[in-house]
Amino acid sequence: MRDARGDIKRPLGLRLWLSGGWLLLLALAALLAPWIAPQDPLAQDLFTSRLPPFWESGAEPGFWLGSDSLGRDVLSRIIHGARLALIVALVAGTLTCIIGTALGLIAGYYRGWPDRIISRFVDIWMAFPPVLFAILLIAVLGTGLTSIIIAIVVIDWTRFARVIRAEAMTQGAMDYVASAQVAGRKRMGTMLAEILPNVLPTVVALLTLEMGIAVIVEAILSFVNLSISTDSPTWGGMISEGRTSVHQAWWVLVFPLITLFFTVLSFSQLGEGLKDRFDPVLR
Amino acid sequence: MTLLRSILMRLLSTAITLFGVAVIVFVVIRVVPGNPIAMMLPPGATEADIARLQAQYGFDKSIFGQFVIWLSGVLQGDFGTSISLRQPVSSLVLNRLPATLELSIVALLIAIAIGGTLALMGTLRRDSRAEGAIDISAGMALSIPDFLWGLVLILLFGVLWPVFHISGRISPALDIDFTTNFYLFEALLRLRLDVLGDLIGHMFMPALALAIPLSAIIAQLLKQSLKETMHLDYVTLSRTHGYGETHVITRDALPNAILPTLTLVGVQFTFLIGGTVIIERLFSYEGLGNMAIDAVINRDLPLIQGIVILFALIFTLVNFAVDMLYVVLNPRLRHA
Amino acid sequence: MMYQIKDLQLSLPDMTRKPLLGAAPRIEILRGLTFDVPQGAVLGIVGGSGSGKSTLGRAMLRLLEPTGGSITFNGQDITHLAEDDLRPMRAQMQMIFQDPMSSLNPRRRVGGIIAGPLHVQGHEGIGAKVLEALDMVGLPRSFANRYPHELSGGQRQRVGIARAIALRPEFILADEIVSGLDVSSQAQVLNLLQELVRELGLTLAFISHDMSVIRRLCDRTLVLYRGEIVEQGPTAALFANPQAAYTRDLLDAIPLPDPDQVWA
Amino acid sequence: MSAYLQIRNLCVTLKGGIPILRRVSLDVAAGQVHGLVGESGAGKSMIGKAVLGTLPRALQVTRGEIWLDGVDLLSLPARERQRRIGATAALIPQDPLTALNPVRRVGPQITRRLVDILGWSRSDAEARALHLLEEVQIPDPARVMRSYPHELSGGMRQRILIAAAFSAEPKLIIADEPTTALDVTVQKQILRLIADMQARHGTALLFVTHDLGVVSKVCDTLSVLYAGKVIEDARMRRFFTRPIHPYSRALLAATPSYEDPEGALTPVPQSVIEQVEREVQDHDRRAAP
Repeated sequence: MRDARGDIKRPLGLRLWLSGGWLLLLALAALLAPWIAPQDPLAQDLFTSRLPPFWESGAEPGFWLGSDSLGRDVLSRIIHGARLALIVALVAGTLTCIIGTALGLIAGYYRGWPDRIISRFVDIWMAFPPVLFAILLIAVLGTGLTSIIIAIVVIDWTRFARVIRAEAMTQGAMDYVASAQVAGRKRMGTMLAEILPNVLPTVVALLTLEMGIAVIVEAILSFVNLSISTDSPTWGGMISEGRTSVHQAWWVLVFPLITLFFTVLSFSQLGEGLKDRFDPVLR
Repeated sequence: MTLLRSILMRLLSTAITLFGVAVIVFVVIRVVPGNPIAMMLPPGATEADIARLQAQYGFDKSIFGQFVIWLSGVLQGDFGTSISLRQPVSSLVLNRLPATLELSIVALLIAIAIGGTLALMGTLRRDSRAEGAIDISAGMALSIPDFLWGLVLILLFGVLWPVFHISGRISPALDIDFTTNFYLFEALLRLRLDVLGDLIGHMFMPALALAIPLSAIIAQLLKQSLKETMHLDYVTLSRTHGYGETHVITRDALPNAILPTLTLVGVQFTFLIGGTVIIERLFSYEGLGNMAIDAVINRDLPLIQGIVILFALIFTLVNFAVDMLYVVLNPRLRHA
Repeated sequence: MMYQIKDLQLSLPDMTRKPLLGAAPRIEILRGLTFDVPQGAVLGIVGGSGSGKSTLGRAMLRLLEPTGGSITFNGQDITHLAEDDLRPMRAQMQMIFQDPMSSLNPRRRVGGIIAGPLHVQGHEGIGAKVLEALDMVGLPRSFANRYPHELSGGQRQRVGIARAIALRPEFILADEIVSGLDVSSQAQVLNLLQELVRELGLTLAFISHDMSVIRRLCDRTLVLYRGEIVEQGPTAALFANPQAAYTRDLLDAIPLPDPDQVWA
Repeated sequence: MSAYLQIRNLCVTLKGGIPILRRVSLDVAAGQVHGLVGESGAGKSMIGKAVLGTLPRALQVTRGEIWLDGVDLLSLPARERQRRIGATAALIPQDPLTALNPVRRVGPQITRRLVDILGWSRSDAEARALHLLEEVQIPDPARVMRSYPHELSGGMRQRILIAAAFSAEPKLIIADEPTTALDVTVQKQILRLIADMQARHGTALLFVTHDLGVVSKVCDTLSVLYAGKVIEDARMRRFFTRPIHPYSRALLAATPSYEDPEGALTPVPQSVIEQVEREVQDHDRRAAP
């Protein structure tokens, strides 16, 4: 597997630059949102409703990407929406990663009863449709940022646990683990010092993938009106509105969709790129 | 003997999993704030009315007591009564199930067709630019979830080039009375090509949206597995016998390379079925998933429970079927 | 005596035949082995695939727990010792593995790999000891900064040896360490091992399927066949006058690089 | 034309121009066994792969001729070349565990090429397979034909592969390290079987191995390779008694032999390696236009 991947010549640098660049841009937009957004994202004005983007006739200056049916500026809402998207991505992604990786490592390396318990929970979790599970949890926890983050962590830890468990099992069968035992290393030490570095590239790739997924989950929850309160702009909420008026004002759907699309793509490509770039074994 | 034993073990494990799902969903939804009974009564209902209904739905008992009642009902095939729709959960759910099943299976077939073709093409042209292109596009396709693909498809085929229906399952104007809810299957059997065309026109986009990530996964895994198999000695031997490249890939490498792909595709197929929840919502397709979201919004506890359990049952059945298929295709296990 | 092994038995559960309820049937890998390893000896353990030679090696280092019999190391019974109690003794018993690709952590540099056991056993002046170990196995000191995949097969196996001797153990087990190597690297590794045994006064158990290599290196030999010792004794005597039929088969089957060998 | 296989100036390079085989020439006559010896990476397996048209995709033949039974394979179009190879040559592979398709029964794996490629009738092919399985001393061949590979031992599978290799009476058989994966006692049986079958059928045999002991048991002639260049061509007995090239002498000195335990085991000395490296460079310089 490694050899085959090593043979494929990929434009590693380009991939990292493009995905990293987009995410950096987004991060800057999120940080500086109040200063760079051309309009107030919440300001409604029926006189400016459904303005098309700047290159079409009937566009108005200041509404570069047009406006929605309530006259709110699409570009400003996208910029403000980046705040929520990135917070969810970073916090939920990291927490999910830490919990899932820890459980996966323990199950895969210690085996025995810890493995049986963790694997049973993974089985049960895998029997839930994740989107339905998320909606259900939000219904229980109530809408809001914390609820979204909790829901993502509760649902998606299995993604890490499953993959890392399998990798830890493979690594655990290697002789360098037996060698650490011969040297007298404790089991916990072997897990952290020998196994963890070997699964780390996978963890990194999964982590950035999970960040993209977190953004999507937030969008899906906004789409079914279960994210956070309606007065903060979210990409999912914009898409939901855009979906209903797609024939009258396509731009309300298209621009947040493109943003979401590139963000999710960048997160996953960033992870793959980092994995290939910084794995000494692959080079 | 071993086969029978492993089947029994699997059934036992499935039962434990389903029980776990039931417990979790039962506990979780009973923590939902808000009184579902209060929502279904007209304003001005008396305390006594509420209490009467509470008793009728068993909400006056402890969670454990409710669970015992519910479970004994389930074991007799009774999943309770929907609060919002006031019909038995089992008939509601079974009416919607065919729509979701048809959508999932069509999506699976599309995914296998696209993914399999790409994998074979990539293997035939391995170590070339064409393979690189397949790798990169598959890598991107699978990192974008079905929800986004659905929106992209709506823009492409619903707005830019409106050839497909963007919502619903069937055009209401069509003159046909179905005896089952398997519309696609029935239209096919009754050779109603007009109806079939209309159904496919509705189903195409949601099914493709669900299929794209899975097809990318199939393309990647199967190609990987094929390439590894192509290095094995028996494939080399077959080449030296004078067989052409296409024959070697499809006849010699493929039957063996499918096995590792199969297990992973099983899990991925359950993810696809899970994806129908939001995709059905997006395309206003009248399946289980769409009903599930309404049930959550309406706090319809018995209905949520029934749907979640049904999904869990489908998932475990899919995994079971995949395992059986694996045994059938692998002579090493068949005779063990 | 460095090792005294009495009636050593080891069986593993056969999970493929596990009944629905109850324990899986066990496969007997080692069926009652009795032998000693004297201080300073070089013991060859030879046998075909499935003879249990690797399992024996791992039991001697207590990577596996025997199901019967006893293992005494330096006068202490280690048969069922817990890992915590074994830990201090590990400094005295080290192992070199068959496949250096699997036994050297791919994400550590050579220096870190050799330093690992020294850290664990709480040594001081680790940097100097690592360089010394590299010197002893004839690798340039600059190799400390390389990753295992940047080395050749013979060089990787030397790193494995360096890691084992860095602790200055009394006993080393070498499990098929030259079977993956070309003859020229094999000759280098064998010569190196011979030198180290002499210089450090090591006791060595050398597992191999290759009678020619055993003959070259070992002063005592033990022949395993399906988990049992069929013959043991001084190497010269065993080769000159093999007693067991299996030993004779093994010797007869070796293709010597000699066109006049009668290979009937 | 006396030799079944004649290789002339065969050059194989990695895409990008790194040479893997450097103008290799050799002959294998009917009824003869020719050994290809060298350390890993010397390119000995690549010669066999080049002849059989199974080189990895990253490698390509850049020049040279491969005459198999009077036809220059490299002058044929690809499809016809592969058919020609299928009809006149056969391979005994290294690893019996991966050389039989695990999802198919053994019988069809032996017979299907006879039917598909050579146009035999099914019953003829089956009779032939049964006969050959008896010839390689497999007990109850009819039952073995119906088994799956995983039901058979490694030695048994290697016997089946030998039978399959001889099934179409090939002119040339290439054996690529056929006993490396086997125990030494099984190796002896298999080597003898290959030698017997080869002698009985009068096939030319190209035998790839890293083991000089094995060479001395089965080969009539041999080529020693280093970095894709033939360092020495010799008749077998002469090679072991009077090796000419210093590298050949060094290889022999590094091979352990239990008959002479006290004799020093000498790794290939640095001076010899430098000498061969120089020769390879000179060779490349002369070959360059």
